[in-house]
Amino acid sequence: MAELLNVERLSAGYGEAQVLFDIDLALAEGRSLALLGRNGVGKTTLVNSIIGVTRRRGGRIALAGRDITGFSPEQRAHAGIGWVPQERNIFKSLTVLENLTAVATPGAWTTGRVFSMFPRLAERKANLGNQLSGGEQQMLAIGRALMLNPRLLLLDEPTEGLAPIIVEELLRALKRLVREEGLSAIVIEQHARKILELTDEAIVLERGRVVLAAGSAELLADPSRLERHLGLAAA
Amino acid sequence: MLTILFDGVAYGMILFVLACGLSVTMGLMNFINLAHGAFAMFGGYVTVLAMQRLGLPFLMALPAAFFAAALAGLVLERLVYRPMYAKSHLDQVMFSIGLVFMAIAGADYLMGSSQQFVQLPAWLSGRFDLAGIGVGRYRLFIILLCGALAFAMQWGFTRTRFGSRLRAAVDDARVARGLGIPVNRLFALTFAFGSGLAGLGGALGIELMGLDPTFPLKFMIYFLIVVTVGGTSTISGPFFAAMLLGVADVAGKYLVPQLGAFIIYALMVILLITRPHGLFARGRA
Amino acid sequence: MSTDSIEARVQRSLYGARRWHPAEIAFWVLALAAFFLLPRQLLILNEIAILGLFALSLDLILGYAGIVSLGHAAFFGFGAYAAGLFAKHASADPVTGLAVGMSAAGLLGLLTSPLILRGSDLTRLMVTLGVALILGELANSLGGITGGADGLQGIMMGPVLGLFEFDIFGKVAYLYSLAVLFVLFVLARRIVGSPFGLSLRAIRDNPLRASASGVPLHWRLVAVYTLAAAYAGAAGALLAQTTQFVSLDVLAFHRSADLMLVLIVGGAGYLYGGLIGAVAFKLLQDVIASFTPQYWMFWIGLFLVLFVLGGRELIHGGIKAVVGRVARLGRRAST
Amino acid sequence: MNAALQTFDLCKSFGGITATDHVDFTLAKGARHALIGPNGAGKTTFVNQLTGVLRPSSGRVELMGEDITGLPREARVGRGLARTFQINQLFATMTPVEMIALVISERLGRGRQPLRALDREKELVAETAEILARFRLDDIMDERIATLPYGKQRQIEIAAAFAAKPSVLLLDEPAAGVPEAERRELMATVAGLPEDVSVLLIEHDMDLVFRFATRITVLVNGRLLADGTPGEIANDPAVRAAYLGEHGHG
Amino acid sequence: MTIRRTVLKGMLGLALAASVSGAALAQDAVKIGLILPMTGPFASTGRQIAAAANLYIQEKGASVAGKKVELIVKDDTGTADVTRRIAQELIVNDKVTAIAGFGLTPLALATAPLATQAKTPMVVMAAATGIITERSPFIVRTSQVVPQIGSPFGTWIAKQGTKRVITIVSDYGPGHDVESSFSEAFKAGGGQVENIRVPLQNPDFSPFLQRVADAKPEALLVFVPSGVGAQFMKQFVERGLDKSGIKLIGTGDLTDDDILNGMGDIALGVVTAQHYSASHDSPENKAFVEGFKKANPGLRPNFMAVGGYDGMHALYEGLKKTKGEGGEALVTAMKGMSWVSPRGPISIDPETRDIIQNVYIRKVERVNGELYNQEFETIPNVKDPTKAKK
Repeated sequence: MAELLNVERLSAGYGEAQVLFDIDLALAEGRSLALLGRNGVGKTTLVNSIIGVTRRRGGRIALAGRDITGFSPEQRAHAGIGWVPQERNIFKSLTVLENLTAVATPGAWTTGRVFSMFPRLAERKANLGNQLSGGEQQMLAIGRALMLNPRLLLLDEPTEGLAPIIVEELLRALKRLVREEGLSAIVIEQHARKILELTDEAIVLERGRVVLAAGSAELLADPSRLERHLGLAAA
Repeated sequence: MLTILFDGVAYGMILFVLACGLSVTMGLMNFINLAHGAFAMFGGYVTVLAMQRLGLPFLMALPAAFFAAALAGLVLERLVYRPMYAKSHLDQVMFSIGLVFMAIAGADYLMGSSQQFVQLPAWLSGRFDLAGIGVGRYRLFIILLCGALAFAMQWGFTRTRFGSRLRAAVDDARVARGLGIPVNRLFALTFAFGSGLAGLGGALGIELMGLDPTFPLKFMIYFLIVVTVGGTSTISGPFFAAMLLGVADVAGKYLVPQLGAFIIYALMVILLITRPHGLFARGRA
Repeated sequence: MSTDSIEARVQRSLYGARRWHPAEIAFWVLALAAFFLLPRQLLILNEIAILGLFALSLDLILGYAGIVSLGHAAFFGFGAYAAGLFAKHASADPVTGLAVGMSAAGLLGLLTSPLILRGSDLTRLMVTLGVALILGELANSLGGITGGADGLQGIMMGPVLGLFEFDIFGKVAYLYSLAVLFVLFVLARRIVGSPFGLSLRAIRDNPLRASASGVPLHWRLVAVYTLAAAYAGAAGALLAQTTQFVSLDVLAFHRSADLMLVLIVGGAGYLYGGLIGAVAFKLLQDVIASFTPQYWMFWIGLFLVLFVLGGRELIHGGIKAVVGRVARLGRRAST
Repeated sequence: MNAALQTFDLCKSFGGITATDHVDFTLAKGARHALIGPNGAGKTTFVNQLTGVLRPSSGRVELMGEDITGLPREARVGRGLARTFQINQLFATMTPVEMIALVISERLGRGRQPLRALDREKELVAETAEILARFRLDDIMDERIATLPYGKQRQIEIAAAFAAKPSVLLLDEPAAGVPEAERRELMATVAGLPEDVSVLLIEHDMDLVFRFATRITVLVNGRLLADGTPGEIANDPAVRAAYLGEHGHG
Repeated sequence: MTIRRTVLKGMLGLALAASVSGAALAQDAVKIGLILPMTGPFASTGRQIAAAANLYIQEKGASVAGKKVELIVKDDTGTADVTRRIAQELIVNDKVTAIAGFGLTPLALATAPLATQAKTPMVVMAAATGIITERSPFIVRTSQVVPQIGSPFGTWIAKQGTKRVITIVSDYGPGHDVESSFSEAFKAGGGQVENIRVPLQNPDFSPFLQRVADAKPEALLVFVPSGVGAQFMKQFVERGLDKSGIKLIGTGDLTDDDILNGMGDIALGVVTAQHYSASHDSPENKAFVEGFKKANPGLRPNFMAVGGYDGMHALYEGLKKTKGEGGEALVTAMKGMSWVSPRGPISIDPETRDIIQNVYIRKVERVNGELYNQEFETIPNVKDPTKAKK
């Protein structure tokens, strides 16, 4: 199995604050990874560091064997990383369709395919980004990242703050992407169980470090390990 | 009265072409470029030289002005503007005023301090009456040309992929970068295009506003009014702002000449107090 | 750790801002010494002192409260006209005239302060500019009072404090301006170091936290804007009195723009920036203009561009080194 | 009623999105209360309404039984409601001494006085020294705040709120972004706050919440989901669902 | 100890610097300070005068009454306080014998008290508002006084049988002077006049021109700063007013020789009154124009230049009489002086120290492919009518 992403001893943060400390992470082609941990432990910072919008303080990142440490975010995007940012950050003065076409690069993913995956978006094709509901924005953010025809998809809390029915729909779509399409993905999620069913591997971050790395199935089978790191009380 | 409206519209059109490049660069890079007028002056002088020295016809001199100013914008953006984006607004103001000073003295040195003129072709001079409205040929030409430009820009900004990428970059440059949009290159192109437009505006304006080395300073205030009132990040905002100012200025001076120069300033202050983020800014949560 | 010793240290820290640094004393001694050493340059020194006071005024709002203004000449000019008209029609006494100029400009500042409470930097730049432009147009159209474009004629100033008559060499003018500058500077220094001044810096640094710390933003900004306007008015009054003439260009845009350049060159937020900037800017302009009366603007422009592009660090580094050396000397002298 | 801070039917919506949905909340006098909830649950919006950064769409906020819904921010501080921010909001160019002295000088009503000297104010100096000592900031009190390590800045964030002598203190994720080593010191400070100050802690770190709080409120989608003792909350199935993503929440 | 030495060293350095700049003062030189707008919107005024003054020195030699003449040119930066300071420095530091130049009225007015105080002759070479010479007994003017042109022009226009005129002037001192002097004389001659003022900084004249078009007067008198006039004429023609029977008239500023040739055909036929035209037919003027063009390729002398040239002449001749002495003696020497200038015969009124000169009525015509103000009528020896009345 070829190694798609390789992160070595990555340290990063924003401005003065350092958030990540010596992160090591590897992901093989076609595999998916759940990135777990409580709020404020650095999950988003890790994803943002992979796309390159944080301040790197050390370490290296390679994509498909190619060192992309010195790449600008747009170069990383073109190298094959699709990013679904935490706040979704839909371009508010662009229509749904434009949000997709503005970033598109030629490949298997087209607007048609995105619309067939998220039919709600097709209905709202001509609406502006800021006229969408939270769930539609999330679908659009995912569709937008797919338009780059990425080799690796970064999803930052795709189900956050959404109604359960929408969450179900999104999870179904994600499942299709990683299981059927075989797309590599890193997914940040607070709701661990939901996402472990979709992913191959999982890591747990705590205070900017990796404290647990295991197979997703393994963790699902032994909830106590998860509970220890993510649970409500230590008890 | 309609003639006044017509004159005001023509005047507003020129203001728009002069200022709209500034508005987009301000919205895109949050960069206050007071030297925008220097590009306009450059375009004006290119026109004068092209017509007087090279004997180019007026219509040929206009594109020359556009491309010369655009090229100057492209080169300067690369060489000296880039390091300024990260600096404070005050630094940007100071830097661009410095550029204005250099441009003024440079133009004076190269071209002399007196007013420059161009000879319009015969078919553009004079006027004709249309349903009782006196229509100046040159003003009509300006309205048609600038109107077409504004229309094309609005179309390019809202209907093309370049436009949507540009708007995306204005909306959220960080995410746009992360999604593979080459924000810096877009900006360089936009900057060059905006400078080119300023150059074109400068060329068109020789006839109406005159051209001498103090041009960038004399009209800086007008550009800024258009941009602050119209807001950044759209084409239509500065367009309507320029129209409003053009018509209000011309009509005001016609109707109450005693108040002459007050009108435009008073209008600006009132607009900015009531709408601090610009006339057409989208409401913010 | 005893709280007592911490208390002493806190007191010392807070006193630190108020303590006169040896370099400061050196600065003022030099300013006074210039009177004796440069008898031929008193006129430009007078202009520098006035510009310095004007820049000090801008520093109060820009450097200490973070309000940008591109129309500060409004207050300068208003003070100049107020002092000029007062001298012409009421009394030729300079000190009273100065007070009149300051109060008039301060009042104008108070009245226009609501305009600067909202909006972004750009909006503030434009609104302040608009106010100055409107005032300039007013002064032009009220020719009966202001003398319009010909300027306000026939100002005859009495002797300062009834003793010192203004002379053609600018001796009294410079000493008078320097004295006013010094007194107002000491006052500004006091204000900046006061609880009020601290709250201004708080607003500049972080308005959100300032209000969460109990600072009423609006009132403080109104207060400092009024104060700065009065200072600018004082500078204008000094100009009117020492040149015995007021013309429309006291309200002109270039005066506000130059002022901003002066302050940025000197550095905002430590009171001396405006003074140092005034010295640097005037000398630079005078020297270059005497070499090339036609094209001095080019070189000033080039200076500004290079200054922003990286020269500032060099210059400020140099100044810091000099100040440090003076401080060391001062310390050695006091021990 | 023994309430320090209370909201009645508080609502806030942005455009079509409801961020705070009819919240009735009570912070008892002297409480050690935590407010938790997943990201985007509306915690920060809620706090912003308490402190006056945002105006509620409807509903009422009372501090010590007095309606403060329409008061400006600084007036609430004057009445004893202080807060820290999730993202540091400090005076970057000041030193810790100056920042603390500012808060105290405003509380003592000195901020209006342009001619007094800070170091001559006995009360102000004494209180500043006391705060600096309490928050262990005395060794760095003359450094520029912007140059201090992040953990220290966090500490100043709390110290500055505390210097306002609040009767109610809102701590918005005080430990966010703080490295482990400094986190312990920070939480020790929080634990050591005087008992007459009612504290509302907004936090994600459950260790911290359960160690600190005697009462916990859970906010989900802008609505009050649960309110009770730590034990009750830990065993509440709806809360577990909201946090662990177990199916079958109602 | 160390400090004292450092301070001493510093003081010494400063003192040295101060003395060096003063040491250049040569005892037997006559210095003339020329303060002009060299930058900004009126820069062309400064260029013309400086070029003419230099031409004069070049022609007549750089010494007078056995002393070397030194010209110090300074930029007034367009502000009154700077002008005054520069004048003061020239008087106090450079010990100039006379100050000269002064492009704008307020700048001249600001400096006037200084001339009185220092008893330094002040030759006004451009500024044209009437009151200037009344502000100091040391002021001598070699340019023009606005009413000197406006008033006889008003009379002349009335005499041509014109009944209704509208005036458009820039809203500043000289503009007001033109407006009032012309209107008064024109009304005295039986005409009707309406006055419009436009802001000094005015990019677009269309609203004002539209008012004119609505009112349909027989003639439109215009006074705007030199340079802007061309813009005005273009808009006048563009609006078709030239074809509607409204005659465009003005003071010579409108068809300034400096830029006239660049205006093109629109300027043809415009009638103006002025004291100087580059095409004035006299041997003095031919020599002047030729010399000027040779020294300044591409530049044609205008009325500003002739003011500077004659100002230098007045100073030279005055100095010859006083044997190089300045002060009151020099002013007295210049009073009543008369000579033939490139513009024609002129003299300095001994009473008012203002210039007495011919005023010419001209029309723009094409001569040898270039546009010139061709004089066709002369009103001889005009004094400033305002002062003459007093």
